[in-house]
Amino acid sequence: MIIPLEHVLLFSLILFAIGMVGVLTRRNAIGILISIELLLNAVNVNLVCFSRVSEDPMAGQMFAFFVIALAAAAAAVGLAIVVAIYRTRNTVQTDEIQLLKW
Amino acid sequence: MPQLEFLIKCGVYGLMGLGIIAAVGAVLLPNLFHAGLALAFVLVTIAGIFMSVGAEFLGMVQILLYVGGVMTLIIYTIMLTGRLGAKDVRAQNRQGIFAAIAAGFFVCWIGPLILKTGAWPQRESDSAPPLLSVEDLGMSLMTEYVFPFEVLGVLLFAVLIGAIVIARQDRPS
Amino acid sequence: MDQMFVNIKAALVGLSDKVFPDWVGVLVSIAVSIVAIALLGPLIMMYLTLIERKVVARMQNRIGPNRVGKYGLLQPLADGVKMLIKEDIVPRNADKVLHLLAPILIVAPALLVFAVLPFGRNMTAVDLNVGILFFAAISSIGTIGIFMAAWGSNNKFSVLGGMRSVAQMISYEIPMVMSVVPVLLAVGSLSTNAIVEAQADWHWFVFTPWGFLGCVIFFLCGVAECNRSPFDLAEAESEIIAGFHTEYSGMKFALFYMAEFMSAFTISGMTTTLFLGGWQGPLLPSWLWFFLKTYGLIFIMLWFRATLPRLRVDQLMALAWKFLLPLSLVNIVATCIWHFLSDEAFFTPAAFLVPLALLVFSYWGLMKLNQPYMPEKRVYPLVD
Amino acid sequence: MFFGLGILRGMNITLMNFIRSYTRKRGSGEIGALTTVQYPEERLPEKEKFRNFPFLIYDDKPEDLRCVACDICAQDCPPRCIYIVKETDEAGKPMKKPAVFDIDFTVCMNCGICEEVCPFDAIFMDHEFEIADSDRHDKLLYHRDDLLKTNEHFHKIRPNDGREVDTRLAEAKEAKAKKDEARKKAAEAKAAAKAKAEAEKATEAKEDKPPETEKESDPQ
Amino acid sequence: MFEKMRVKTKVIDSGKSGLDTQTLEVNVGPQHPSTHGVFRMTIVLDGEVVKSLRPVMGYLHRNHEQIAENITYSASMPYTDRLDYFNSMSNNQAWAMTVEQLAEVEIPDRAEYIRVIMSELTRLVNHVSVIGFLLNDMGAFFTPTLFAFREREKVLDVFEAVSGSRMMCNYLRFGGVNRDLTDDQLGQIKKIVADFPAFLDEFETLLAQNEIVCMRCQNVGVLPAELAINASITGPMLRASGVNYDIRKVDQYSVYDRFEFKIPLGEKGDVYDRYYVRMLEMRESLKILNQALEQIEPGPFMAPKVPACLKNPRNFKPPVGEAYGRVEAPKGELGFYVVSDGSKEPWRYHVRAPSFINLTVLEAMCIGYKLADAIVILGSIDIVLGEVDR
Repeated sequence: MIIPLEHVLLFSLILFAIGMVGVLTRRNAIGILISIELLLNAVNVNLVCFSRVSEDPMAGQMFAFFVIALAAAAAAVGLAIVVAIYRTRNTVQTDEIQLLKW
Repeated sequence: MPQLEFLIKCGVYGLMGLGIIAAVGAVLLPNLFHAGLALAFVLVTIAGIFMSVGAEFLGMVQILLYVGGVMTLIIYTIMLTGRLGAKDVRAQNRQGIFAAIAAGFFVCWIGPLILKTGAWPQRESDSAPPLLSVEDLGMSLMTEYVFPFEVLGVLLFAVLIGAIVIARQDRPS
Repeated sequence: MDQMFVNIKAALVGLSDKVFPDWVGVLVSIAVSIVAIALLGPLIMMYLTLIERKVVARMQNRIGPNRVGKYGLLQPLADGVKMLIKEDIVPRNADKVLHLLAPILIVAPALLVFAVLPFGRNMTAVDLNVGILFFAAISSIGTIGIFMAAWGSNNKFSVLGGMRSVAQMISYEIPMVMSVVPVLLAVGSLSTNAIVEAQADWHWFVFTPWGFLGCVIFFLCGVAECNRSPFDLAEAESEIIAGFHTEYSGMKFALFYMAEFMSAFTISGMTTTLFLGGWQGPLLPSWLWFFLKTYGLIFIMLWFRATLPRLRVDQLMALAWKFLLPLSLVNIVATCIWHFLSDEAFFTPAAFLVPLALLVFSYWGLMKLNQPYMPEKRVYPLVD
Repeated sequence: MFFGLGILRGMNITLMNFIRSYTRKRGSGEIGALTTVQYPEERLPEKEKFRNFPFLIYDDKPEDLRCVACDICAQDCPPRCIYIVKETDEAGKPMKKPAVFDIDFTVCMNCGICEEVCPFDAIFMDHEFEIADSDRHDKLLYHRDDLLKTNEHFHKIRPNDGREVDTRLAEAKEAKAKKDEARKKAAEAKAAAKAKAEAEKATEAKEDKPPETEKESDPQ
Repeated sequence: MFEKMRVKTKVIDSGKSGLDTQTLEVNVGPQHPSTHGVFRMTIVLDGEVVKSLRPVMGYLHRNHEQIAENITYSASMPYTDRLDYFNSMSNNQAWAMTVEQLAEVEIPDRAEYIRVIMSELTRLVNHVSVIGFLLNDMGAFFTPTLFAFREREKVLDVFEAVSGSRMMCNYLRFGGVNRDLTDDQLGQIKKIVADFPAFLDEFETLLAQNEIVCMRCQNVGVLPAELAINASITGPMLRASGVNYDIRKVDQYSVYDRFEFKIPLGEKGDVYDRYYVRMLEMRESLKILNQALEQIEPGPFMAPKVPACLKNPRNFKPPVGEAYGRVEAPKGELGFYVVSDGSKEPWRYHVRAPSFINLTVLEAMCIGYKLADAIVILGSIDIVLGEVDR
């Protein structure tokens, strides 16, 4: 490994923290989705770096591969919902979408 | 070639630094379009880190899938939902302080844990495991991980149809 | 003669080894490759504009630029100077940041792809073993640049053009990647060098049925990817003025222009690598073969531009989703049959005919399915 | 019969044009030949009947130009771009020569009507078309001296028109000359007849009243 | 504290789906690469589909009819060249025929034949250029246009040799033509007519069966026959909708009754029919030209100045009355309506411009099609702004 494992883990930790802040503070639904992508990518970095140092390198990369695919799926459905909401509520601000049934 | 090692190390640390700055940008920028582009930059830096660690295939898939696919989706939605960057709309709600405290607590708790545990399964000492080539990934995908691969296929198919049905404009009902 | 450029590079590295410590040699070799590509890209682009104007002119019974320089050879320089002098206008309430970043984000991928093109025997800048995937990934980044250009210029026409061209780029990316899969099946590796080596002594993939169809699909999708002739919807002058680069002028517009022509070269280069045997060729040096084949394909692109009218938006999408994508999937099946039937000999007749029959049948079937787009025969009565 | 055939046939046409542009001679008018004429160096052959802006014609000296300032062309010119002022001799009597003859080339649409209606063959359409200029108002307003051109120039650009006009003028001159002599002869005959009549009257008057004869001087 | 955070939500009637891409009003023209001159269309787009289209004209209005009422009859002949500047010979012929009808002037046969030859040559030039521009709007980067212009140059050289100017011919006079056709000019015309079919075949193989052209043109901008008749459309557009109406056959004016030629009719009246009907019309014109070139024989090319009004061409005062002469111009029925009060200038002078009237159905044809189709449909109507705005 070119750089010691701890540094990469710290990097992904900070990335995860930033993503968490984003999810909690963003008012715009798409902003939240962007932060969720950040979280998933932080996790991916961990997986890949661990696969580099573990006995079974295949597991880490495969897991990261599946995480990327699923993130794409999540983003697709999430954004479809956002578009549907925008069409009916004419807004994507999360704190304006509170009624369970309209 | 220790000097080259040093150069690559600088490169990787540089990438990480840029990644963090871009991530902060993605979270805090008021104009959503700029936030989306900052996220694209984060994804490219992470692909760079993957490649520096030797997972070239994964880095390329990351760029192809994330930057090519998901980013386009995000920007399309931003364009469709139009009224972005409207100055009066506050981008962040008032939970800023609480979120910062929570994240800070999280980092201060986990960070030292990482640093304290010295004995990571360091295989570095004896022999660096052979770089995974695309053939091994392909073979394992088809042999060891074939079940999740097929389930993933079915799932993506369902997502495809679901997204279209949800976002369709001329709803028959 | 064949290894001319490789020897030059080796000499340079040797020169630096004499003076500097050994690790600097590695840096120098990287630097030489980078400088070569950084010069090659714009140079090719400049003279591609001239070649295009001369060839299209000859097809229209006129001569084309011959005033600036001997046969118009200095015309690209004149164009370059003109672009530099032109004032660079930014619309008032446009998004300055996006407006500035967009051309950069479109030119960078176009230039990056040169790294993976095998110009000659061991003359590939970076021999990645995920070469083709690198090509697909980098060419998908260009989409974001078009988004930024469309959204940054804050003008009705450019948003319309931006939406159209992004939809086109995405729907042609998938058949393009799918049409590369048969080559990977036949070669078994993603690296561009391995692909070219596998096509030694006339084993070019274009002579196999699936190879020919794959080449046609890949080339068509490539032409659509860089917004050229029959698919140049994004900058359809006759409709929305110039699509996403309406609000650009001066050097930024020249960057868009450069990106288009460089991606035209890379698409032709990649088609030669994948299907026409890259730099494989009997007598001439390897890099000359590569350039001959690539410029042959570029001639075809110019030929398209001089002859074919433009497709409409919905026909464009229909062609990609309902015609090219199913065809490329069937092409993968045909490659498996070919692989299964051909017992090591490249040109076994059985392995040639069965996939050919399958492909011709599927082509005919798809034509029947897309009936509304087929030209209908008309009878014109001549009455008194 | 299959989807791409029409496109291929169309592309074959442009390819043929591309190849023929090298094989066939430039400007030969065949299907594939090039048609470019490198303008400043090569020029298309000029047609005799080509008409561009008018010019006034004079035979030998620029002063006695054919135009007699009859103002017919000015009235008949559709866009009214000709302005004529007659020349007046010292006594203030207008002469048959234009002092001012302006044609505004920005207004003239070179339709050639002035050439047709001019009874004195004084104005013709020129072949000179490179008259672009920097200023519209005074540079392109041609005055009398800028419009003057010799008869040789007319013959050079329009040979058989020139010949035809010259023959017509020559006949007109002879006809006029003959008419003059006829008139002169008739005048002399009339004068002579009158003189004879005077003479007889004078003789018989002399017999009855001698002094009148000395007054009359014989008409020359 | 949390109360403040709660933002009142606005309930929107969810009947109208929130996200109908708001209709986009786009201004195509007057300064636009493909509107054949200064013509503006205000198009309301819903996404790509044209919702409504409002043509805006008048940018090239030069007060042609008022000018004609202040100058003499023969002085307005050069102005008719500027109406439809693509075919000045048929404009001249229409104006000459109107005044000859007013002043009952007989024209010698040779002048009639020269007029027929010249107007058929302009028909060739016009149709070829129109198809070139139509393909240019569809994106075929100037190749068909330049092929068309290569042939057009030859015909324009003949016009220049005969009349003195390539486009602004001003060649016809009341009672005949300005100058006679010399033999080598006739030879030149024979040569052009001889090798025109070869060019037409090349043009047809380039375009007629081209799949992209068919996809872009077939079933686009359909003009039903009865709408065409009600909107008094004339020319190739009318015949493309299947209505058999050609003034050369209806009026049998000039010497057209001595030639036998056919009239091509379309069936659906879409852009492809309008394109192909023009191709077939060109072949018919070639037939007429061949027959005319055989039947022409030497003779006077200008009527002897017998009738009272033509005694002295300068003060040509036609008798009081009105006249309407019409001609099958390449764009449709070009008519001149003139009312004379016996003086040197016409009292009332009006031009029935085919392009202007053919434009009225542009909106009816474009609704429901895409923006790219609207441009192609405009191209297929074949308008020239000089004639539309007069």
